[in-house]
Amino acid sequence: MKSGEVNLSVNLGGLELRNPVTTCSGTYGFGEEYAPYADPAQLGAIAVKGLTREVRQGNPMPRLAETPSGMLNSIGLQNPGIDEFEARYLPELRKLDTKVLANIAGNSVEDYAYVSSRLEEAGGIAGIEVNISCPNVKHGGIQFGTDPKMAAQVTRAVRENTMLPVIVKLSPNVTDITEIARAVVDAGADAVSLINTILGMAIDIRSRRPVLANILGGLSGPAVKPVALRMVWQVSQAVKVPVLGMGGILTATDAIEFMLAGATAVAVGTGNFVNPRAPLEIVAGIEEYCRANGIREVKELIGAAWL
Amino acid sequence: MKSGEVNLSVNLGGLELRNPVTTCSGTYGFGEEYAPYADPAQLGAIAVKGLTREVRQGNPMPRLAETPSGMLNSIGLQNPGIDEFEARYLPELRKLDTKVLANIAGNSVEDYAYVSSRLEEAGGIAGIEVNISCPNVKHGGIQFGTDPKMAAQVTRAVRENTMLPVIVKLSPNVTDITEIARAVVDAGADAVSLINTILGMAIDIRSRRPVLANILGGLSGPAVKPVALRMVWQVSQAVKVPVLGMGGILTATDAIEFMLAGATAVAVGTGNFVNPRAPLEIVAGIEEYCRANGIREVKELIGAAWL
Amino acid sequence: MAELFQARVLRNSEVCPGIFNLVLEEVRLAALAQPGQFLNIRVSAANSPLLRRPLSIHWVEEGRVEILFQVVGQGTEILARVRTGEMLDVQGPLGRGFDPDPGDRTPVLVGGGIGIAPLGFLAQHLEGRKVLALLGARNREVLGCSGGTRLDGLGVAIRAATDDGSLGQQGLVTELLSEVPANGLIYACGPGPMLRAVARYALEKGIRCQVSLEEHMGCGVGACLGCMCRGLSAAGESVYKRVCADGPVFDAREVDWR
Amino acid sequence: MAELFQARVLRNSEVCPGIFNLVLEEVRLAALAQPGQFLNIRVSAANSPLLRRPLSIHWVEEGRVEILFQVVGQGTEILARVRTGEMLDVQGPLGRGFDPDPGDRTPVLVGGGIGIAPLGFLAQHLEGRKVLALLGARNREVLGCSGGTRLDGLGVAIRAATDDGSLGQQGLVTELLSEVPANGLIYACGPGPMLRAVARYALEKGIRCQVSLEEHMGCGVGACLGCMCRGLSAAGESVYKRVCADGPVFDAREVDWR
Ligand SMILES: Cc1cc2nc3c(=O)[nH]c(=O)nc-3n(C[C@H](O)[C@H](O)[C@H](O)COP(=O)(O)OP(=O)(O)OC[C@H]3O[C@@H](n4cnc5c(N)ncnc54)[C@H](O)[C@@H]3O)c2cc1C
Ligand SMILES: Cc1cc2nc3c(=O)[nH]c(=O)nc-3n(C[C@H](O)[C@H](O)[C@H](O)COP(=O)(O)OP(=O)(O)OC[C@H]3O[C@@H](n4cnc5c(N)ncnc54)[C@H](O)[C@@H]3O)c2cc1C
Ligand SMILES: Cc1cc2nc3c(=O)[nH]c(=O)nc-3n(C[C@H](O)[C@H](O)[C@H](O)COP(=O)(O)O)c2cc1C
Ligand SMILES: Cc1cc2nc3c(=O)[nH]c(=O)nc-3n(C[C@H](O)[C@H](O)[C@H](O)COP(=O)(O)O)c2cc1C
Ligand code: FES
Ligand code: FES
Repeated sequence: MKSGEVNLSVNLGGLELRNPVTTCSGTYGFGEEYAPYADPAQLGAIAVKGLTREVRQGNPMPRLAETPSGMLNSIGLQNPGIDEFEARYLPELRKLDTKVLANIAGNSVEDYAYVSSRLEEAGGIAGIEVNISCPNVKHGGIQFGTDPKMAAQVTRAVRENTMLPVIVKLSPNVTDITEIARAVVDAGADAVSLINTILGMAIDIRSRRPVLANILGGLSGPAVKPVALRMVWQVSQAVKVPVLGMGGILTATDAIEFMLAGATAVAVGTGNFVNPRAPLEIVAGIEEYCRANGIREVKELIGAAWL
Repeated sequence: MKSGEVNLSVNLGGLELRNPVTTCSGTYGFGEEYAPYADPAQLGAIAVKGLTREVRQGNPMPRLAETPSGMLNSIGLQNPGIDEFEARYLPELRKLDTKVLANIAGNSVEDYAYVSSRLEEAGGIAGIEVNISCPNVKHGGIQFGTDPKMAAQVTRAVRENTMLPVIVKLSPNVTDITEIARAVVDAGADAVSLINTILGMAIDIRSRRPVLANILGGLSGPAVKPVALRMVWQVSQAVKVPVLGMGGILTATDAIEFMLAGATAVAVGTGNFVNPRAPLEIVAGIEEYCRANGIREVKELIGAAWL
Repeated sequence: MAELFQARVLRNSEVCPGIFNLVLEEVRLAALAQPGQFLNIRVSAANSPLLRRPLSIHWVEEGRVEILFQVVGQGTEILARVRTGEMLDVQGPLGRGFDPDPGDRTPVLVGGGIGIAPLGFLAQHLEGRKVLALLGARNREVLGCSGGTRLDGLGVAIRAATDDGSLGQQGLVTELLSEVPANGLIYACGPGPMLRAVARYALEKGIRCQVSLEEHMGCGVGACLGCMCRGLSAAGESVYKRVCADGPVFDAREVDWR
Repeated sequence: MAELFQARVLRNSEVCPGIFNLVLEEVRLAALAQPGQFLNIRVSAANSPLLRRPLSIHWVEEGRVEILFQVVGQGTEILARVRTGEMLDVQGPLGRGFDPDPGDRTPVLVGGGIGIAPLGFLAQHLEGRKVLALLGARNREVLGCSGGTRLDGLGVAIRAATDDGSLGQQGLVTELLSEVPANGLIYACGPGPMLRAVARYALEKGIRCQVSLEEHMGCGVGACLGCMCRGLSAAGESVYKRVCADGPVFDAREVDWR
């Protein structure tokens, strides 16, 4: 490393990332949509849209509503299913010079196990993010994420079916997120990611009906940042595994706040919609911050605000 | 009622309000601070700053941080205590031609009981809002609001010590807010109010320390509106008592959304800071909406989005 | 391929009450743009309003890209206050546009209200051909400033329908559909009910038809799956398609109109 | 009594890099305003930035109210773009200002940087009296455009200290405090450390002193208890006081400087 250079690499539960900036599942498609704006090869990793065993059509429209400094979505895990993912998307993903996190969900513990083993076999995936926190589906999803026992069960099933790093994605819609975090870590998670969206809704006063066809949706964007930051702060001090922090990150300042709160890496979600170059600008901004503050290793930022 | 006139009155758990617009405790001082901008006599009710048995100095400074479309506060229930409240503030409040809701908190069930009976005796208070959800104090506060048994215990204690309408204020920092709502209703609450602030934090990347001296604070303002609306929607359908809805209300449109979601009345909090005339404009806006839509009784709006 | 631009505002003028013509100087964007594509514009550097606003490309000339927009809410209100010389954060050009080569068919533009706007850019590509336009709007003024005047300037033959009869016949633009020749190719943009009626008519008569759909958008690039419309798969099944990336322009036969 | 105004912007000009002079036309506000009071300005109709920005009244003349502000963040950046003719949502005048009657004492204004701004309005009230001002700033230019020039125009005797020595002596304004006469009455506004040093000096020498404090604000009217400073109760105990409503101006003896 040359003098003045900053070492941006971090280790996220066995996953060596060239820098701590990744993207959020469901906001980054299958890695190609934002490639014209920011080369995925310059990011630590990318996470692709949530995958299930079967093809899913997702929820009826409308699925989006803008809110103050945020948005609600009720996509409902629309995805091509593991078969088509492997056949059509994975070959393209393999060509990208970056680590790919597959985000998985299911209706049952068996679904999670099945998709994990398929991904393990397929190759080309750097890690599995286990979504036990999707607020937009009837079965599984958020239920797995609010009950520590079920969360542990799902984690164990994935753990047993893959050698890949397992990152469990936690729901913010709980009284005590550290309880769930501890449960999934005890069950073998290599890292945890948080937060998924916060359950919310919007109403159209003209039609006098909920805006979203699904009634409830998940809140994301800068509006949720203070809540996400608090949960990263709590969880990173409660468990020994690294935390992938997300929720409202739009700028390098946001990302640095998450690292200082205890995140080992961060993910940009809704921020991509607002500024498609946000992930790259964040990498550059973190580097600049480190340089300006005489920090040689970005790792030093992790949890630096704890005391 | 003249033709074309709208009946704005609502009944909030025995409390007859001339219109459904009130103010949030802790954002409206003791009723005088905003009087130059909006005559309290034109509001359904006002809620005053949270009261405790003893004088409280509150938390150290800084106590505030602005966030995207919201703010964090960690005031920590600074208040003059029930004695000085009665001696100094209550006489002034009695002069206002509006219903006054006293908001109470305590370290123990006995504290709640004591303050309730004092307020009952003192007279001049229209109803008691029981804060079991303050995220900014070490003892009591949020603990009472996250455990259904403790929430019920506090409610019962207040219920037994006053004939006044009892409104229990719920915390959004729970997995299932309807569970707590049911518990306090079973314990005798005449109404519930929600939401209190969502636990959050902010970090200063220059000092690399949390912005708030208390580290964690409560998020309020438009950012939280989708979450508040969702909880009002859920709670109002889960319990039989009326709901006082709050969280991010700034305009008549916001307020109407809350009523359509199931709120019988609404409260303006952080919105006062942004627009001190917001409560009055909301009263006018609701009336106009009713008139434009041929609605003669504002009550018809309550829960109109349920189906 | 879409890019992000900091585009200089050359002019932003209210062409009739509530409708603005925004002219951007951005040579590269002008070179990339295809008729029917749209821009995703960040209206404010603040966190609220958060999302970009999708707006169709209305006109491209000499390195300048123009849009026509109607003020309907917070985002377009902010956009209306943008002034000459300011830089605007513009993403685009996005989406699949019209197929601007009608072959030997007669191009027929069908536009309703502000939906006329993107037909201007399309007509630029069709210059030299005999083009018919069936246009509908509230009144003469709105029809003109939504793009009608520009179509007229290009020599497009215009048949109009207005709500108040101030131009053409009184009524809906769909009442003019019988004027579409059998070998016509309809390019339609406008409110949902209009598009549905146009598409149904075309499908019934066996006339080729491309429609530009609208949906609220999250990303505008196909990543979020928030802007779906009901389309038909090759096998004729109803499937979701992304308005932003698979459209906004679809062949009427690709859409499930049920 | 404070009110809400939709005040017309007469002018908003950058008087030196990063410092703006905003002139509002609002006769009633001008009539109500007292030196040391502040305005709470809503910088955007959007939801973000959400809170109003507290800014001191710098000058009042012929129904016009002026402020001087430094661009330091998102809110002041937006305010810097406000243009002549726009209406601004202004709440005020707020807070307890300076006691502008020094009796038989010699008024001494002590200002640091943009903290000089409110001293202008105070000096207007002191016109006709012999006033001394001890002013500190980064350099000559900032000192002048933060209000120094205006004080000079009122005939105030100015002693300056600048970081770079471009005006007066090089160093801190607090190094000039020995110039305060024993019968002086200090009116101080500026950064926290400066105020503390001034207050300590005054308390030590038994010189009367009023200080204008700053704190982040929620409501600006005394309702939220977010802007507390450490004050002293009548009994000498340390108690929280509201900067917005009990201040922003306090007698140095009312503040707990420990
Ligand atoms: C592909 C495409 C092309 C368009 N081209 C034009 C055009 O050329 N001229 C024009 O005037 N309008 C056009 N629109 C509509 C335009 O995007 C909306 O009017 C605009 O987004 C409204 O924003 P607002 O903040 O003023 O309204 P608000 O109602 O306050 O917006 C709230 C949210 O809803 C979204 N929204 C509201 N209405 C629409 C809508 N009709 N379509 C999509 N999103 C909407 C906004 O983007 C925002 O996220 C187009 C829409 C699409 C999808
Ligand atoms: C009574 C009073 C009078 C003031 N008078 C002046 C004046 O005449 N000229 C001038 O240039 N500045 C003055 N200030 C400071 C001014 O309020 C802040 O510079 C301004 O609020 C910064 O806003 P921002 O959005 O640009 O900065 P940001 O840092 O982005 O603001 C973030 C948040 O912090 C608050 N904040 C940041 N800095 C301060 C500060 N120093 N004081 C209070 N709140 C702050 C903002 O209001 C906002 O809520 C005064 C402050 C107070 C309390
Ligand atoms: C449109 C959309 C779709 C999403 N889909 C998924 C998903 O498939 N799987 C998942 O784990 N999280 C999903 N999320 C949640 C995000 O990955 C992320 O946790 C959340 O949006 C908070 O981050 P942000 O505020 O940066 O967007 C989705 C979010 C959005 C906005
Ligand atoms: C500065 C501040 C102080 C508050 N103090 C109290 C309090 O004393 N008691 C209470 O029950 N809620 C208190 N709250 C919560 C509000 O009453 C309200 O529930 C919350 O702010 C959500 O509404 P809003 O978004 O409209 O502000 C306080 C909120 C703020 C912002
Ligand atoms: S707007 Fe995101 S997929 Fe179309
Ligand atoms: S800012 Fe609210 S009490 Fe001072």
